Amino acid sequence: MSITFSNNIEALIFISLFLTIVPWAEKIFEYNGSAIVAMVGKNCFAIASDRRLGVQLQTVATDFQRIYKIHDKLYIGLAGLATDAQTLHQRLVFRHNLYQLREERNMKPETFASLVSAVLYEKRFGPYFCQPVIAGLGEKDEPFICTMDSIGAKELAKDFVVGGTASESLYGACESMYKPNMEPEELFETISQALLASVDRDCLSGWGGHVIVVTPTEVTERKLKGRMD
Amino acid sequence: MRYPYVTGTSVIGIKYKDGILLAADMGGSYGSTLRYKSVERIKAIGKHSLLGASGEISDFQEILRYLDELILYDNMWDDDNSLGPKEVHNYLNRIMYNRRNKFNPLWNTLVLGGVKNGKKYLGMVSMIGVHFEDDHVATGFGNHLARPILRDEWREDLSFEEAVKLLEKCMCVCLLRDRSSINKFQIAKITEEGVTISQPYALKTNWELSAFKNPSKGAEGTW
Amino acid sequence: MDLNLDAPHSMGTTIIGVTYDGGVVLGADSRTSTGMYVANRASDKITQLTDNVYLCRSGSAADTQIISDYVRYFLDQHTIQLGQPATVKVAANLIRLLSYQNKNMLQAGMIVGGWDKYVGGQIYSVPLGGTILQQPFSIGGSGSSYLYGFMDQSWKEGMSKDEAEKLVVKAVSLAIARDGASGGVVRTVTINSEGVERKFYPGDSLPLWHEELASVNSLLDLLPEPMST
Amino acid sequence: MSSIGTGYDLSVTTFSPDGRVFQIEYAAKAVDNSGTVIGIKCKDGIVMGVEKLVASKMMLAGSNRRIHSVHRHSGMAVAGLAADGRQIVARAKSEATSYERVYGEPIPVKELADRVASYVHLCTLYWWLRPFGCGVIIGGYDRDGPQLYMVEPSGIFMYFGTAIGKGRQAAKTEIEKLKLSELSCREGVIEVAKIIYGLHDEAKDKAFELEMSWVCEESNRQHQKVPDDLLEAAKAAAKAALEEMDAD
Amino acid sequence: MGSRWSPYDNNGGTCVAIAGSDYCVIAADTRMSTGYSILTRDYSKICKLADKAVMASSGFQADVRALQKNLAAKHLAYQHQHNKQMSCPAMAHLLSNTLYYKRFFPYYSFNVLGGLDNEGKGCVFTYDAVGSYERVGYSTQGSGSSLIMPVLDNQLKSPSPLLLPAKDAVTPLSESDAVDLVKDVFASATERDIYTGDAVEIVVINAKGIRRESIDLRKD
Amino acid sequence: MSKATVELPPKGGFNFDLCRRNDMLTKNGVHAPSFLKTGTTIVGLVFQDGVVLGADTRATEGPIVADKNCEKIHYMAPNIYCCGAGTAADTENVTDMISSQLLLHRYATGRESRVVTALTLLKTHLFGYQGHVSAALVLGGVDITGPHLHTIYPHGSTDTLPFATMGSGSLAAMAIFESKYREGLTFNLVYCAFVEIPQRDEGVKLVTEAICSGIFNDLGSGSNVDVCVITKGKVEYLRNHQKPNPRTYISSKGFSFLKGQTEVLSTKVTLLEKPQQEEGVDKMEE
Repeated sequence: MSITFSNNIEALIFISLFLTIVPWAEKIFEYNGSAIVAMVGKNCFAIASDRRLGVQLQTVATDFQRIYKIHDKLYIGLAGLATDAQTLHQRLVFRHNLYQLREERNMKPETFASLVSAVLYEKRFGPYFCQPVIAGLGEKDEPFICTMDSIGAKELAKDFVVGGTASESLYGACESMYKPNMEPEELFETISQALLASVDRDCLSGWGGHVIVVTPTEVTERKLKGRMD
Repeated sequence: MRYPYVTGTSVIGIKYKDGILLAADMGGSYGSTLRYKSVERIKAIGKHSLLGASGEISDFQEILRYLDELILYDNMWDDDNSLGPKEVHNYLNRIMYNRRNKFNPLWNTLVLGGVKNGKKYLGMVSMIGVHFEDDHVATGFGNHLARPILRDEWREDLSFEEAVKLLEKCMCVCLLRDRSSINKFQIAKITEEGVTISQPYALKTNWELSAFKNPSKGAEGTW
Repeated sequence: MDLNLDAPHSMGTTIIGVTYDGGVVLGADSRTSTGMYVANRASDKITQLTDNVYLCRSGSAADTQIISDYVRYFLDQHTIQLGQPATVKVAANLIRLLSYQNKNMLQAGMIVGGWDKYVGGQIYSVPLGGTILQQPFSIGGSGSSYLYGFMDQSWKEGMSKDEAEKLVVKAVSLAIARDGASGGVVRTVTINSEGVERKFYPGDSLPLWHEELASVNSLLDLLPEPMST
Repeated sequence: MSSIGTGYDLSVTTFSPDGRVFQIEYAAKAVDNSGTVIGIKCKDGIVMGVEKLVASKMMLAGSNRRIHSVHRHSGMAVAGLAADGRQIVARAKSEATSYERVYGEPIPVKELADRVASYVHLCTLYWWLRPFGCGVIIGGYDRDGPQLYMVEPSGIFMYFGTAIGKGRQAAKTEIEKLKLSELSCREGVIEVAKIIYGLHDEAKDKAFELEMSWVCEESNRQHQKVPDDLLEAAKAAAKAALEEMDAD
Repeated sequence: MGSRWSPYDNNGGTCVAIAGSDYCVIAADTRMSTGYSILTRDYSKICKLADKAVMASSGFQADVRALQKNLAAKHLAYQHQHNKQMSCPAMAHLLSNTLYYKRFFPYYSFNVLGGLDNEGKGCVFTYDAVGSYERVGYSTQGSGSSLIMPVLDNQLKSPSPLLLPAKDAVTPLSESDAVDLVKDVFASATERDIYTGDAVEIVVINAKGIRRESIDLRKD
Repeated sequence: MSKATVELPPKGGFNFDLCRRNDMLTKNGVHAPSFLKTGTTIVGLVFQDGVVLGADTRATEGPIVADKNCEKIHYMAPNIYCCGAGTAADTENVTDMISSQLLLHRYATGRESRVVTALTLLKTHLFGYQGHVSAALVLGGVDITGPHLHTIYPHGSTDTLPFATMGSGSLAAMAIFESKYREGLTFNLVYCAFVEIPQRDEGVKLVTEAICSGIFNDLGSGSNVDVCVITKGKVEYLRNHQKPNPRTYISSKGFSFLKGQTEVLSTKVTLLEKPQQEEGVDKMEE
């Protein structure tokens, strides 16, 4: 058997196309790399992220914070381009402060999600390259989680939400490992295992994890040990 | 890279109790012009097979010539054995795949149905050589419009009458919703007894909905 | 197979307008397609502008709908201002105005037809660039290329209403028979001093042309017993 | 024929002083020694029959075919070296299909026979080739009706009926007695069977198998084996005729 | 009309293989799709190459089939020459060479090869489209692979290939547990990957021979 | 950008600040992220005294199902609902925006919104963005003039139909409608004069079938069936009317993780009710 092309020019064009396209065309989310996941437990929730900040394949920080606190019972993780994430976070904090001044209360997670959505959709034709993952406890301490795409299409879920470059792996891992009504401790173990398993298969995120478990009474933050490559 | 010139649209094939039925319209489009209206796009291949084609008609005719030779050489053995649908399908698979390897594909999607030794066979090959067997297949628009109906309503033990009705239901939907289809069909049947290809005929279509007569009735300013 | 469902919704259309002794007859098919898919098989491409002026639309559905919306609005204002019905010429000129001034953003070929007490029945053709031409008859849309010869041969000065209507139906059905972008039903609108009359010719009642067959309920009705086993 | 070529019989490219090409004559000998092959043109088609000598009792019945289809409408019966015959058949098939590919219609039988003859002839023109040790009868049915040809290394002939092989002389005599213009193929089959059975000398010759094909209206102008029942009937009729003769 | 054509298509599908101490599980879903439409719900992506070597492949079906035929022909020649079935590691290498042979017009197929090695131990080989391969304890390929891989990592914990002395990559799981895991990961992948679904076909190779089973997956 | 007022809640409309930067990135070969799409089958049909809308509940991001049970039938007005296909953010926001405009219009006029009003608002909005706001909608409702059903394309064109489908599954759903929709559904006067319920049920059944056809034949559509029945003065939103796609297998053993299985570097616990904070930094808790 031999490779034969009826028309050599076509073959060459084709090969050159194949060779130039296949090495992954860089996507903006892959510039810094990230993995964020939030899960709902029984009257509690957990949100976790990796700790790597990279510039493409080079790691530049190993203790990067992707999860930001909005208030005691509301957190937002911002996956994607770190510069946009930080800018967006500042705007969100600003808007939340404004809300607190006006209303003298904290935002409900649902309200906050709508705010994030609106802020993102405002830039529909020139978006922040960010994917938010929001998790919080509502007024009656019922957990709320939600994620969005970079232009603010809300995706509400009752079990778990994921984001970042490792999102496919996280979907797979969470889909298998998640169980409803987990207690905080089990929730922590599950989310941690899912996170670690997933970032190990994503070369753009990793270096351990950062997990926050929030119950109505306490917030537990843990740093996880993971592979350092 | 090539473009198709004279093209035929969907072909639908189903198994039924006694064999295989294929249906196709007889249009040959030339761009958006309905240029030819008596193109036979279903042909018998040897004793046991039926071939239906959508896509470039000239390529289909070339394929028919290949097959004619294949069947001729097979017949010349005169050994009371002949190529069955499975063999013909395989031959087509190789031809289509071979031509895509040469960057010069035969611009067709083919449906092959047949019966041999009591075994029904229905398969499909695409322009680039993707092939499979199923209880019902459809090419082009048919894959989007007819197969949903077939997946709902097809049964192993369809009688001939039921099968024809089912095919006509599918063809009717394609006629209404596919720009390049025309109201002139042929249905071909193959069983252990042999091949029958029907005369060309046209189907009744429903336009009698009151909403069609005056769509914007009761709501001025709508379309 | 190129489905291309994302293609803009467009009307590959056959439209026609014919003057006769005493008025005009407008005609159109009813097919609207996106790519190769028939998105609407019973659309109405003859749009009312005023009581006595109608518009046949071809090209982008969105563009022609917006144009007719605006023109209808302008004409309504105009009618109120003048205290009498707008003339066909005014309507046609407004169509022309929008069509010409926005020619870079529009894909619209239209035929304006109507009756007024000053001139009687008139047909104006407003093709793609915004040219305006009064014509005794006019054809438009993708299906029209199949009709030039036929119309040149068949149109006669001073036809009766019946003759004109028959001619329109015949022409549109001829185009439907050859143009894949036209199809469905034939709609006609007849406008004269008496008023307006709409007619509807279902797809299966149109005359049969070369190589077309009369429709039946099923092949089974045609079959002599032998084919069924 | 002379068995002493005196040196002029070593090559097909050399004539003897008296104008003969011995190699071709020798090739004809190979044909003459094989089982008889008969072809007749009846009023509605062609019938061909072969007295296929069975080389071994271990041979599967029906194997080692000597009649081959060349195209839908024509066939070829081979006398002589079977292997050489297959070579010719293969060439004939490819000529027939290539004709159809180019011209879009089946090859006329005459053209087919001519092309086969050219090919056979070609092998008598070069010193590095050996003439085919076989003769073939080509029968076909085209728009000009049924036609019968015989191609030997020495030339091509058109016939109403002919025979080659061992019993050709006797066979030809028998064929001449037939009223071919009134005979139908169905009857022809029986006549051919009778002739072949009649020629066969059971005492002297090896066992044989009767192989027959036809192309006629009844076979839809397709060249094919004579249907089994007809073949059996023909065999029975031939045997009966033999017994009748023996009884006489 | 007449849009440009591509010599490749992606017909989707997911394959998984797990090697145990005396068995090997190879599984693949049976959906064949193109674009957003399903071509057939019942297409086996698993191909028996030799008595102890089974390959599951997803990607471009026409290439996959050509590859399978190519390997079958080579295996037949091998049998004629050596009068025995090819071993799984040998087949693994042959597959690698076959894929690399078409380096500049590759077979667009994503393969996992599973079977039993010469000691009767389960083995899994995983490939890229142009023939780079590795022997591993478990692997997954195809459209849902990125969803399944972390779960397998988590459950089967492969030892580092850099360890000295080298540790076995086979999983300690029992055969039934491995089959159960495969079913679960396919059900999970089907929830989230649109190209995976309809049914999963599971082939188990052990000393007794080859056993097949299948369970339904979501059909949407 | 120096003024703080810039950061005040916007007055509305889009903000194009980042366009130039993003354009630069794109020109340098960096690809912008894909958006959440609703691959979607959405349908609607008119029956005797109302409209039935239907939708699947799958949202996709490329080949991945991002949301298994999202809502695609959006509220427009008490008597009008709208199914959305296309980019999720666009359908969501367009319907929301128009919905609030309708609300203001109701406040201003004190009358029930008309479907044609919603239609016009939607089409002018979409036409203005020339297809860049990619929302394909099926709008249905019942107003003073009776039941209405429309489709709206991203470019701003609209249709009025007795039955309509949109989205990637529109062909599959249309196949069902074309083969099963009969006028009897809307016009069986003798029948419905006495019994109205079967009419409605027949409509719901047909819509459900069409959605299921999309779910099972189109990979962009999946999971559950949402249905919304709008009749004069009444709306029934049947969320998850059918759930034809349960998970087929759950491992009998499940995945359970023991406490302490994950290696933890440090733990910080903050009690919420009391202001006091407790800190405990464990070393390599195992």
